[in-house]
Amino acid sequence: MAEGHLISIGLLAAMVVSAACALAVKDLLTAAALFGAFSFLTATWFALLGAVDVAFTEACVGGALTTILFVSTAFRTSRRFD
Amino acid sequence: MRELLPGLLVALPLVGAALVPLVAALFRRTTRVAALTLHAAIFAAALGLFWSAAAAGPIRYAVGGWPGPWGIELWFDGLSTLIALLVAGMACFASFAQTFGPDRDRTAPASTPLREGLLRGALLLLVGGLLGIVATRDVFNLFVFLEISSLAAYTLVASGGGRSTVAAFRYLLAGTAAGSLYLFGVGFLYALTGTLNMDDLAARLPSVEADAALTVAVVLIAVGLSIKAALFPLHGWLPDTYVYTPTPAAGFIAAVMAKVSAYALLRLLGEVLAGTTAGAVVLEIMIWLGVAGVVAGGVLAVAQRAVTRMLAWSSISAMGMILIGVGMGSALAITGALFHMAAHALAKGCLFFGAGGIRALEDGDGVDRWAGLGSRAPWTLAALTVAALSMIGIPPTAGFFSKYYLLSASIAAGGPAGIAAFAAIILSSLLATVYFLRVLEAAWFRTPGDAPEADSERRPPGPVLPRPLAVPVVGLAVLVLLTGIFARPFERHVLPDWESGTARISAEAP
Amino acid sequence: MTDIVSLRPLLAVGAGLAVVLPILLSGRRPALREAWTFVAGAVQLGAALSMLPAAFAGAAHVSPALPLLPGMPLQFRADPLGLLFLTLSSVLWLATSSYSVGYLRSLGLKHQTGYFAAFAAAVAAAAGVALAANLVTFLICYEVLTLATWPLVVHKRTSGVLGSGRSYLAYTLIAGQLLLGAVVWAGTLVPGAQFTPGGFLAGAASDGVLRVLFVLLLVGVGSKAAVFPLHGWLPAAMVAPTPVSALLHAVAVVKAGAFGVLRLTGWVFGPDLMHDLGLSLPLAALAAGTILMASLRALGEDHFKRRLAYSTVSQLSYIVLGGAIGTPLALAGAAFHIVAHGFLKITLFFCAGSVYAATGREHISQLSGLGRAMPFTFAAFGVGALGMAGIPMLPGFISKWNLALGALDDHQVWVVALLVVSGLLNLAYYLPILRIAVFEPGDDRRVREPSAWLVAPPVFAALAAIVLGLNPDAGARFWFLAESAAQSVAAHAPEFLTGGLP
Amino acid sequence: MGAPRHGGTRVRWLLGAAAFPALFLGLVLGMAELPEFGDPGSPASTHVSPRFIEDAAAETGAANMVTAVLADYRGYDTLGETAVIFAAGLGCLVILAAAGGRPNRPAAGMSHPFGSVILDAATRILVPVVLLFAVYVLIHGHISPGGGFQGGVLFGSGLIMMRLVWGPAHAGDGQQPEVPAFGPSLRGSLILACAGILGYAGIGLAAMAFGGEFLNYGTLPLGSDPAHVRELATLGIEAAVFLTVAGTVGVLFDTISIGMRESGVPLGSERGPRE
Amino acid sequence: MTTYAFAAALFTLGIAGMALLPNLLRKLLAMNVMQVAVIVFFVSLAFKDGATVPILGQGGAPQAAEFMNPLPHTLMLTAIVVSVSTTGLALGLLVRIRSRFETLNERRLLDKLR
Repeated sequence: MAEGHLISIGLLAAMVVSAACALAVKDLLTAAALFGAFSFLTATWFALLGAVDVAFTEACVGGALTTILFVSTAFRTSRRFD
Repeated sequence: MRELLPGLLVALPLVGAALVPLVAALFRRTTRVAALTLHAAIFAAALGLFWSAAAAGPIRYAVGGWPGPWGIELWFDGLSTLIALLVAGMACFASFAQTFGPDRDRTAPASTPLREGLLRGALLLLVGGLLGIVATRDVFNLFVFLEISSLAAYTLVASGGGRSTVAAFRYLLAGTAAGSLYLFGVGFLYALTGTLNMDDLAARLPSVEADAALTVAVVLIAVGLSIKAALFPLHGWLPDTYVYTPTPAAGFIAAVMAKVSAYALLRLLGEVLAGTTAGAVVLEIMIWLGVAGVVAGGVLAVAQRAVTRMLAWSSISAMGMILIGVGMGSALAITGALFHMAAHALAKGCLFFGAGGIRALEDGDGVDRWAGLGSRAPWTLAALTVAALSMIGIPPTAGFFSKYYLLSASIAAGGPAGIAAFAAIILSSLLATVYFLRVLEAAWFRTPGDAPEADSERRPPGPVLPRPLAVPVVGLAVLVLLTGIFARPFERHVLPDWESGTARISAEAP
Repeated sequence: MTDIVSLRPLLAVGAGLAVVLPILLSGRRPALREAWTFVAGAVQLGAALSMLPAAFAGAAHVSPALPLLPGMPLQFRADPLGLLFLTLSSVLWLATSSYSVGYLRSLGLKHQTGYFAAFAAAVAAAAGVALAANLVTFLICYEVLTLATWPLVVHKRTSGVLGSGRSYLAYTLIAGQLLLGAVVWAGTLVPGAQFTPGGFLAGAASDGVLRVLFVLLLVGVGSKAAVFPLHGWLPAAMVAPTPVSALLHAVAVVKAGAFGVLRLTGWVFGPDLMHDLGLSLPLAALAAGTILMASLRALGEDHFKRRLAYSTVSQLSYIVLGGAIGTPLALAGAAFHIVAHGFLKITLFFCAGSVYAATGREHISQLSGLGRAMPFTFAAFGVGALGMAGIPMLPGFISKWNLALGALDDHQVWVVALLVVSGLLNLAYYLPILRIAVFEPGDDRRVREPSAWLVAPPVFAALAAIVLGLNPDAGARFWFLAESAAQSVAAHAPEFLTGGLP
Repeated sequence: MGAPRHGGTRVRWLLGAAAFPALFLGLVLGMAELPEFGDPGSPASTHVSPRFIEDAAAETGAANMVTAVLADYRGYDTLGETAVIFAAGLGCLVILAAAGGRPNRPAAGMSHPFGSVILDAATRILVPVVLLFAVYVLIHGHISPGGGFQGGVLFGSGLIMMRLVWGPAHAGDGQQPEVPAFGPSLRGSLILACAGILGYAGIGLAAMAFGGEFLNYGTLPLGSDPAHVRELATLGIEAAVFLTVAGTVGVLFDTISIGMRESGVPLGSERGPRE
Repeated sequence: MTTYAFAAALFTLGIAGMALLPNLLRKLLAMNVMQVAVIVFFVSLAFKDGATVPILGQGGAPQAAEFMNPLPHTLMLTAIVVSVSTTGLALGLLVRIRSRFETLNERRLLDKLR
């Protein structure tokens, strides 16, 4: 996997885009969803780079758990960012 | 015994942090005695380590049996054992103060045995985190324990309910940003040298030619730790945090939290990265930031009406002074910085316990709340007076000597930075005189009657501070006096001899 | 000057401090509390007198060096100048203590325990300043003196008094911090910063640095010595009870400042370094300005104690003037003036206090007719007033005479003129007080002398002044101490000093 | 770094427009001089890590080098890590649950079961698999990717799934606390978390008791072959981490989403006084 | 080099978001992005051309060049756990702030605090 490999760069770019969108969007649930996507993209990129343990952890800890917590906070507070 | 102590020092707080909440959850009884004995045991371990490090030289302890760059090492020399002693000692006082629970502090939510157990667990965790930072010889391990202490601190800050939750969140943001910056810096260092052990780093760094990368690494680490050490431009989180934290935790956090980060800065910039050109430049900048911090802290402290907020700003001024010492790097300057760390920790802890208690019981934080307290509780107020005098730097107390060392170090350093530091320290003592004597004058010489809106019946008669706070206040004041009176023996035997104590300090030190 | 290592200097300084706690603890038994004060006074005086023989023989008691800072121990040395000040403050402390007992009882002031404790601490600090062997010890005792006298100045605790307390602190603590900076600076230039006759800073740094250092040190000690720009706090401190004013003026605070100036000019810089740096003349001019300005200001002052305060401001500048001139005679005169002014000014203050205690009047215009009603008080006042003016047969004359001779040795003729003018000014603002009190008809007959406690101290002080006037070497041989102190400095300043001692 | 002053948004955006590109440029300039991405000769790949790669299996008996480094070479880091997540659990309890937390707005959705047949059936099948997989991940931590953390989180997410679908099973009628269908109450989760930390530190102290340094598994008397002993000890601490993580995930979810309180009283029903 | 640059970009995005976004919850999201950025940077340090996953297969004695560097992976496991812990605690705080002050907008909060 040469460094300039298309998939790696593509994934990285997707990560940055999803992160930027997650921060820009006004609705909390959409932001949580986008952030989940960002985490899973990162997990995939880790797997691509051979960091399987980190990918596993990032997927379930970063992706699933954080997103669940954000969504539940959305339910506890209000969906719109004020 | 010498080889057991390091393990105990780092294990006991974490075991305690799990044990105390467990006992509270299972048996629903107060865990006051259990927590206090644990803190005493930790202090004993720290004292033992200090004694054996002083007597038989630094202790290198490979955790898990793996030495050197592979495993994580703990390193106990004069410097780290001193700070460990300070942290463990203040923790005992803080644990004793924790019985000043929410039942007495009207601002905090109601207390139950479980909540008390959890708060005691959080304090033990905070102490464990700080001792971990002080003991470790591994830069990544330092990050882990930085995060432990920070999380425990956010919990303690937020336990005040209401406004303290907002202060805790802003502290969390600042702390996590600091942690990430530091980690990024560690990443750069790892990329350049391949190791995480401080001694190994110090050995391999001079041979690294990638100057730009090294500079970025040093700057990232310095900025990260400076945020935690509340160095001047990065101190935004400190005032609200110290003011809204409940009293028992505020006394401890105000006394030692920022200082442990200053210790980390000293260890990393003063020793590990001392060989690099970027390190020297950052130290020089730190002197100037310290000078700005000292002046800004003092000026804003004078401008405050509330006593605790005034104390918070005076902490920023004190941290500025400590970092001036760290920045100069000469043996005299570092001795002054360490002496000031000790003196300020004791005095500021005493003042925060006192001021917090008075604020809670007199339900008001203004200077006039202190009017007439001198006559009601002379011994408690005498203790607070001693602590205030130490902050100003009046001779018999420890503050005078630490300022003396810093002043002579800044003259010895010379140059524009030296002169600026000299002037800033003098100015800060003047400002400290103004804002501390204003409080003392109210306490001793003003009767409650002529305090503007104080109506006497709202003021409960009887002692000013309840026992859980009065004991730490008086105890710490006695320590301030002892450190002051026995300043020279304290300086010669307790403070580490910077030159020989560690690998290397910046070359041009006189 | 051989050194005898002994504990007596520590005893002299420690006596006052050791008593502070017992006084605080014996709050409810006034008799015991005053007993503690007198015990401490006696111990301090005893220690001082016991060290005198050694000083007469040219030796000096030195306390063992207590570890304090690297290279700078906490050390006390009873050299002639230090002993002179120590003996004076011990004697006057006893007088003031007995006076305070009477004064506080007659006026029934509250917080007496705090008063006596602070008083003991203040005098102990003054003893420390007197015997300090190096700059750091001097600085420590100096700051403790400031803090110990603060509660005394704000004793009455009204908001007005607190205001003047704040101004007192503003002057003295700011000066204290500058002094701290200067002492640290000197400490780094010359490790140890030990007081050595003839100064230890010669050649320690460039002229410019030494001049800045001199200004910093001068501001530090000068503020307590009430030199012109920094004298504001002294009149404001008159709100304190009279015994405190007596303490401030005669016994400890202001004396410590003047003593500090002498140490600075004689034992830190030394006369010839002062002349080389061209600092003598400006300092002398400053002193002269203070003398004249304070005397004129005193003329226009109707408040009794505030007029005495301005007279102190001007009298102290004689000492500063002596230090500035630097010739042995001038130094001896200045040193002796510490004693002369001590005895004379305390007499005047005791009289003012007695008048206030007996009649509650504080203004000179209200004193008419009191002369006849309180003969002893005003007789003592007369002695004090004349002594201040420098009339022969009283100590004031001896110090002014020597100051004049010393100035002539250094060809400073204008100093003689200054002394004459200031003597006249003294008469101008003291004699009217006597005239109003004795010759103007008084309105009420009932006024009588206050209790014995309040009359004895001024009479004793006046008699002591007369004895000192006649034979300056009476009692503790103050003149010999002043002379040997000046000689020790002169021995190290050979060439420019021509005048020998009589 | 804290919230910027009360200044207008314009000032903040201007400040940002200048500072952050500078930060990015600085980082990139520094990164330019770092060893090339993926270069096998870089210091990181040649100085400390070769030993982990070559000797991990022999010294610690773990095929998965990451777990070997995680649990054995740098076991102290992982203890710290466990303490970090324990601190988060403690914090949430103090802030939200223990007595102080009286949310005065009923939590929407989360605390009431979804209750649809399909979800109910799917959960009945999925949850046991997830929990079993979690234990598998724990046990095979030192052979295949995974370990204490991943297992703990999986176990926790299994619990969360149940909470989401079935909700706290029999909503207590105010007196006796709500006990979820399966899985610990708040107090139970806390005890689980504490047990994990105590287990981990206990193993470390046991190593000291047998004469080694803290966390030096080699000295434990679990058999003759040191690699095998270390492997067993690694499994022990992975289990301890599993407990803490599972407990804390439970605490985090319960306090934040359901807003369960220490006494387990159903929330939102009574209007807590505003402190 | 470009991989590192992406890490730097994410980091800057995160820090900028934390400082500039007015809503506390969005600041928290930005904080997470910042922490992930550091993790991406570390993992990219671990990569070796021509090396496989750092788990021992059945092959002969392991050679350093054959496997990727496991140390950064270990460190990043810790970093991920730290980030989720901090986020969990922060969310707890935000729920509490929201229930107490009814807003998560920074400026309105500061007004209520004054």
